[in-house]
Amino acid sequence: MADIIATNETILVVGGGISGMTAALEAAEYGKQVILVEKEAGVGGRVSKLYKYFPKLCHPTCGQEINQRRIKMNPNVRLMTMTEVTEVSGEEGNYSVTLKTSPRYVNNNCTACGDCANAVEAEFDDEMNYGLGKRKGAYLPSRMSFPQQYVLDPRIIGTPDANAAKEACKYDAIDLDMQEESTSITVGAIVWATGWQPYDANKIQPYGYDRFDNVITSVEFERLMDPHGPTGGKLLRPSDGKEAKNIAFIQCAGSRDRNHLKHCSRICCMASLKQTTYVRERYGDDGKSTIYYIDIRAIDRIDNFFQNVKADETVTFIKSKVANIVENKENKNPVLRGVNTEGYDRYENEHDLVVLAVGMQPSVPAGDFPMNVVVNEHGFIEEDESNGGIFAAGCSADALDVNRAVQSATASALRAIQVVNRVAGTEG
Amino acid sequence: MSNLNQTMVEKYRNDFLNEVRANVEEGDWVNMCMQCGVCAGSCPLGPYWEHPPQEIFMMIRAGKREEVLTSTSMWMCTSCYNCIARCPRELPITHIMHGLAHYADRLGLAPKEQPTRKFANKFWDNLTKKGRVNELKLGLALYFMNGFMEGIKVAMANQKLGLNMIKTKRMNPMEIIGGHGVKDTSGLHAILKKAREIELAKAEEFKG
Amino acid sequence: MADEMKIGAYICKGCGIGERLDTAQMAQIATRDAKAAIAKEHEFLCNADGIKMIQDDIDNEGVNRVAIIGCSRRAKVEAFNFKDVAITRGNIREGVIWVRPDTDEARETTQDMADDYVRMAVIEAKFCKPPTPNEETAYNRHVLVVGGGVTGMTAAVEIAKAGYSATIVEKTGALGGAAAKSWKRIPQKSPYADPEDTGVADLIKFIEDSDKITVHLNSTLTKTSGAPGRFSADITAESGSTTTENFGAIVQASGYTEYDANQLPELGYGKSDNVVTQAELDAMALAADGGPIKTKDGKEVKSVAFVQCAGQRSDKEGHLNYCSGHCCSTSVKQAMYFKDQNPAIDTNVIYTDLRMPGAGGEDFYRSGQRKGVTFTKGCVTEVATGGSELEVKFKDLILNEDTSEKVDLVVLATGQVANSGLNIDEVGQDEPGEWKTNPESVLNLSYRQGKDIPQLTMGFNDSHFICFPYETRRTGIYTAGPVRRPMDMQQAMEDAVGAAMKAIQAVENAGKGRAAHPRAGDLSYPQFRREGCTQCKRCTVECPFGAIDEDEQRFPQFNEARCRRCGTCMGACPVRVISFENYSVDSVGQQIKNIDIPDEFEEKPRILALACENDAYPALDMAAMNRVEYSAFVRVVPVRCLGSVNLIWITDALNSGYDGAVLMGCKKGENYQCHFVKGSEMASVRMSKVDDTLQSLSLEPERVTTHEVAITDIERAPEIINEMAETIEKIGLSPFKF
Amino acid sequence: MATKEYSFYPGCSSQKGASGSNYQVSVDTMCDVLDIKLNDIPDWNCCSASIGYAGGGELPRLALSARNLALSEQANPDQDVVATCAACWLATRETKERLLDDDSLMNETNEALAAAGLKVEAKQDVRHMVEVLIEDFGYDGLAQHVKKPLEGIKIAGYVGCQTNRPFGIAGESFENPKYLDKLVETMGAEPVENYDKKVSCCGGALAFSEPEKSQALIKDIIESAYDGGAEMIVTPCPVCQMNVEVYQDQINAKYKTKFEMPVVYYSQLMSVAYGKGVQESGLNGQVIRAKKLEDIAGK
Repeated sequence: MADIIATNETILVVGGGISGMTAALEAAEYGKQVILVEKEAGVGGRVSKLYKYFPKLCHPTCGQEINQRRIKMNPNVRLMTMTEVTEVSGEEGNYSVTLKTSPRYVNNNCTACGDCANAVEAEFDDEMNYGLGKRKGAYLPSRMSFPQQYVLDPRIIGTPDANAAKEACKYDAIDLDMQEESTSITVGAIVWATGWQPYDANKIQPYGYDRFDNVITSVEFERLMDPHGPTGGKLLRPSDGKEAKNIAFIQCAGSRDRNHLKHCSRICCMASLKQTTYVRERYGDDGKSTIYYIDIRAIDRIDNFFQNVKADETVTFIKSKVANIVENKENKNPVLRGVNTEGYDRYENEHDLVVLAVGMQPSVPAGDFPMNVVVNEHGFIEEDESNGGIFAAGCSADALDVNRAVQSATASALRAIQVVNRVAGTEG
Repeated sequence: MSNLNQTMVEKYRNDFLNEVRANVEEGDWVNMCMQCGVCAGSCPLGPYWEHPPQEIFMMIRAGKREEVLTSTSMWMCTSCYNCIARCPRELPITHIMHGLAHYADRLGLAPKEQPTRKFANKFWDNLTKKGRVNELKLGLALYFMNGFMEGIKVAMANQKLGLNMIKTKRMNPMEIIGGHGVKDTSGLHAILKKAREIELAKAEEFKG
Repeated sequence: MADEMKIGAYICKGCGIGERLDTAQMAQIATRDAKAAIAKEHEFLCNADGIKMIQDDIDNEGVNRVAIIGCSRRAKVEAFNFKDVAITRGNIREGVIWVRPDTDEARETTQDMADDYVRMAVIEAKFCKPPTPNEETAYNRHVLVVGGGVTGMTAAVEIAKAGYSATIVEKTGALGGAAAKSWKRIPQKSPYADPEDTGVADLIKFIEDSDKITVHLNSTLTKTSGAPGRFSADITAESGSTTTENFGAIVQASGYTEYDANQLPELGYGKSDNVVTQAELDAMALAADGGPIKTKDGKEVKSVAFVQCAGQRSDKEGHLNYCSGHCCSTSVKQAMYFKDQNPAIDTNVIYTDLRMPGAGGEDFYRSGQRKGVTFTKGCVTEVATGGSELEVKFKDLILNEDTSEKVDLVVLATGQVANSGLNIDEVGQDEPGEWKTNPESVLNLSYRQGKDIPQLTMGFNDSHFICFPYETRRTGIYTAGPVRRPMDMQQAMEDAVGAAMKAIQAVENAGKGRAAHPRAGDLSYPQFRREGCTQCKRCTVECPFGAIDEDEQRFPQFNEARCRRCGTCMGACPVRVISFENYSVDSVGQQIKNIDIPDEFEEKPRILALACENDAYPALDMAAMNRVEYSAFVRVVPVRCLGSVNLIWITDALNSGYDGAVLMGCKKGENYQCHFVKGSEMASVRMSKVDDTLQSLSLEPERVTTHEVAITDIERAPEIINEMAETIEKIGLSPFKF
Repeated sequence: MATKEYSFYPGCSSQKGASGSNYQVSVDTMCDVLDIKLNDIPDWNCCSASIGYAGGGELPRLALSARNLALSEQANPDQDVVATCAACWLATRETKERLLDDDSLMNETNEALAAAGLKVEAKQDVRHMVEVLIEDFGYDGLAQHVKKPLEGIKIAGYVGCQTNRPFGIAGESFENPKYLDKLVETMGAEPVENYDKKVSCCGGALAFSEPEKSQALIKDIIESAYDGGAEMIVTPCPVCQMNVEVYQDQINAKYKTKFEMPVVYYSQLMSVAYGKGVQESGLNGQVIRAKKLEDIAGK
């Protein structure tokens, strides 16, 4: 990585999800030098695993294609994948940052021809599908992967598979001797966009995610609809691969709950409303969706999306935090127990499949930031003078939907630009 | 209407929420409920609740004093702590239910014939008398709490149970005379008396 | 760079291409048929050695047009990145060998396919000049901010902090907008427990102290014209005096007007002074200055009910059919005004869904409850104003009963109505030379398509794109705050920063003649042969970005800095006088014409596929990665947007013996996904006219089809091609084979 | 000198001739093997369980447990307070935490205790015997003493409520705690996997006042143990033990069931596995004899 040119007029963007890409691109298209680091093998982040966006029901890959082209076309952006920030020191206008790059075992010669994957035997859980499917030990993380370069799973290094892959490659693209590299760079400002992860559903014990096959999470449900997903786009339930037609959506699964995440994750209501349209998309009037909620938070003008879903007679709303789930031993159907608090009705409802609308947890645990920033009790970075030239973007700053995350990222790009412009003395 | 009840009605007029906050164990928490109903769904005796906890909280906010305090609902609590464990807002629901029951009983509004109300009182009297529970007397008291004839019936119904317990040395007929207790009963009673006084004084001072 | 064109064609043999195809023959075709000066094969074109080979030819042989024949234009872009030359790509990997079976029967047709892609790439190169920025670029670091509320002030401050200057035009007599009339704001910092100072004073102070920000109060825009880098705005004061200033970009922060509560008589507004809106309550609190809040008749308020969604989230005539987002938090804030001053005051919030999202929202909600604010899930039906107290009648949705509450004061959470000016879909523009300022308009743009920014929905000037909230249909003009979408102050302030970012970016782009999103950095721009123009106006009307005006003689006036390079004008022009240096009627048309059309006896039909480069084309690429097969008879040409497709391409294709054509564009309609807004819409309208052409050639209508293809349609996109192949098999080859 | 000493709060049911006296017998035996010394809190009083609330207000009830803590601090300072009864443990630990959490409550309580010349600091940890076993000895440590593995017995671990909520043991989940199952395994017997009534309520004190309602709950608890193939139920709580064991004939009479499910304490399993006899293991205290255990104990 010797060829990285970075100065205190350079902006470092940490995280290659939609927020990080946006911040990097807005700054670069303005004319700044940007280094974009992503710890995974490619950019795209959380949204690249979604089937559709609310409320437009368009496909995230569409915007991803545009953003990836923007990166390809823009000489100001230097993308470093499989890279993490390990240390940050210095102050606004002059940070020295240590980066750790894990070996990809594949170099730029890779043409993404796929011969290595064919040669490799070993299979592992597919991260792209939250482990619902398998992928090879040499793999292209997704069809949209950028950089369009294969990766070798470190677990095959030292096994015959590794050599098989190397031999299969005609372009000398596989380098089994790659080592972890550490790089030190100087930058003037940092945009922190490490995003979020789904809350660990195993911790929501009353819902038995760890005990019942047919209780899954909302992010997993997105993969079921995806044509590249583990079921090729069919709504098949895990226990028996049968079509799930009567689906329960449980809101605030891990959010607004002192036992889990105290904050409201904002996106989950809209996500579940959106997912009821998936059920309709697949089954028409034969599908049945039931949403168990505390408050439906379909904010501002997208409230009309909620109104439309409400008008759909295949969708039922029950104001209730489900008390617990038990499994019908005969058919493995989850049975939901609780009370509808709008007029006290006790229910015991059986469904084919339960989708937990899991909450948004900041990817970086409060204690683990490699730099000093003000973090609130929920783990989000607060806007604060003392953060100096470090600015949070997207879901590092708050639980945000995609639109607001990109807004936040655009704003953080300006804040970073203000810093490096001061450094450059070009502020007027 | 009991004098105490009279005073309270006058003192809080129609601000039942504040009356609860002042006089009921953990009553301050009532307002933190967000009506998710997880408590109602989690209670083992749920189906027997005329008004489940979260509804009671709503009724308190709505000022339904009479309906709440005369309800049998709070007396359904088995102290299983399911509601507390699951409440997303950290409400000590079990304690609030105990507190409401206690307050209702103090005011003389609790349903006289509610069996748990009777038993809970017997239990308290039994344990405070000597500082330790006398299971035999408690058992008998329980049988006879609905009057002598009723008591005989219940006792007969439970005869086998009683004999079993005696046979396995898990009940001692001799407990009827003397039985277990603490040595320093006077000290214990002094403590309880003082605690009571402090509690009432505190409720007096409450200022929203 | 050299004026004389010199095309180099470079054919890659890697990724199995060498094994599957006769690349030597392809090299020959490149030089012999397509007239490339140089044609070279390489074992592995994208590696260092291959790149060097090409660079050497550029440096030493004077090659200035490079045709890369290998993988898709979406692959290895970083590698094939040569300065100051035009680059085209012939897609024989994803486009040919990956979608064709490796069998003897298939070999010939697969080779034909590859040969044609060589021809097309080289011909395209021939008609692509390396773009150079147009001369009329203007650089102006001065940004116009319309509106002096918190959003506008924040935008100006952030612009100044970035080193640019800003001018705020505010129609009222003071800065601060709605916030200045508020006592406190919803907290923006952890622990999100108490209302905060509005921060208005600090903003005003910064503005007063800054030498980069000027303010025009009691002023409006009476005319705004020009383009990014050279906007000119007439700023007219109440007095009537007008100053004209030039700007590089514009931020529109014209804010909102509170919904007119007089439309809610059932809620007692107008009948009793003690029924007020949230804005009015904040004014009362401001007056009370921390002391007890008093009703109009001077009585201290002892009990207050907040009615959420008053005239909102409702289909009733005159109501708002949306949620204003901030009102729940605002009511909690206002309830705290009372509780913090005197805990004994009874404050009840009556809501249907309590909407306080995010980390701060839930904390603030809890804080409100802790302070004793009560919340009732209910629907308010009426506020009775007869008695001494107000009676709020509502259905308690939890206790499931109709009930009522007596209070001293009722606060209605009415919503935000965007100050977005004219709806230009309803109010047309004055004819050229007949300009009239419209007092209803915010910007009074002189743009041919209308005086304000097109509205998206519900009167808001929002972007239509989830991934691109600052996508604007008026390049260099960015809306921020409640005019874009209903929002609270924190969001509005952040929104202002984002808009400021886009504004200074537009300034820089305009200065360098670069396109803005989504073709960011593109230097090409529409060039127009005036003498050929018939003044049909189609380009002016169809441009999704209102970039084209009309001059006095009704000729189109292209404003390059407003243009987003989608080519819709090029597709619209019936006389084909509009083109880009690197994308023109010819650069595509000649590719179509120059493929090899086998005569009818060969039984080899030809299908033209025009695919949107952002969705359909990637979908075909990914299909290839999955090795989905499709017909060897298709020739796929990526287009910037289906809107850029000129009918001539189809007619030429049919005339020159193609047997069918498929057009693949983005979703259109209300939830359109076309990133050039109307492109696919326009295309489908134009294609409806193609039937006439087909009739005139006495060809079957099935030979030309238009489809909406999403980037995820990896199975469907190939199917569309195969279906056309089947259709042709059914109806037979075209008679136009020569 | 014993390996471990604790300040012991026996609780009413453990007393001679009381409903949990056989529990106490087996606890003594178990502690003997593990070389645990239990120092009784002198003159301890009832905790009022969680049913004293009708007569006793908040502070009086807290004062009861506070008195025990105060006495413990006097007699057995720097020892953890250990209880075997779930209710005792819960009431005492709750009191400790609430006093430490709320200064005014602490002051008021001490004001009350002062009436008997007592003072409480509530510094000692308050633990359930099972916690002591798991945390201070560990499953391996407990396994070391096994002489007669309880082979071939399938046992349902019925955790119940108050040893599980709100505090719980060894950081296990409220919905599916595994410590009893692990103990059962450690003693060489076979636990019932996913026993789904593991943590449901037996009615607690309402077994007395609301027998019908409670017995309906108890019926499900036993039924699902049978469904899981259990031959006996093991529990850490005297209320659970009594409720689930002694009403079985009444339930049989009412629901026409044929329940005869022994319900024993973990300490009884351990005493037997540790090679002790029927008496020492308190098995003679079973209303429904645990024959399989008696056989092993008899060998």
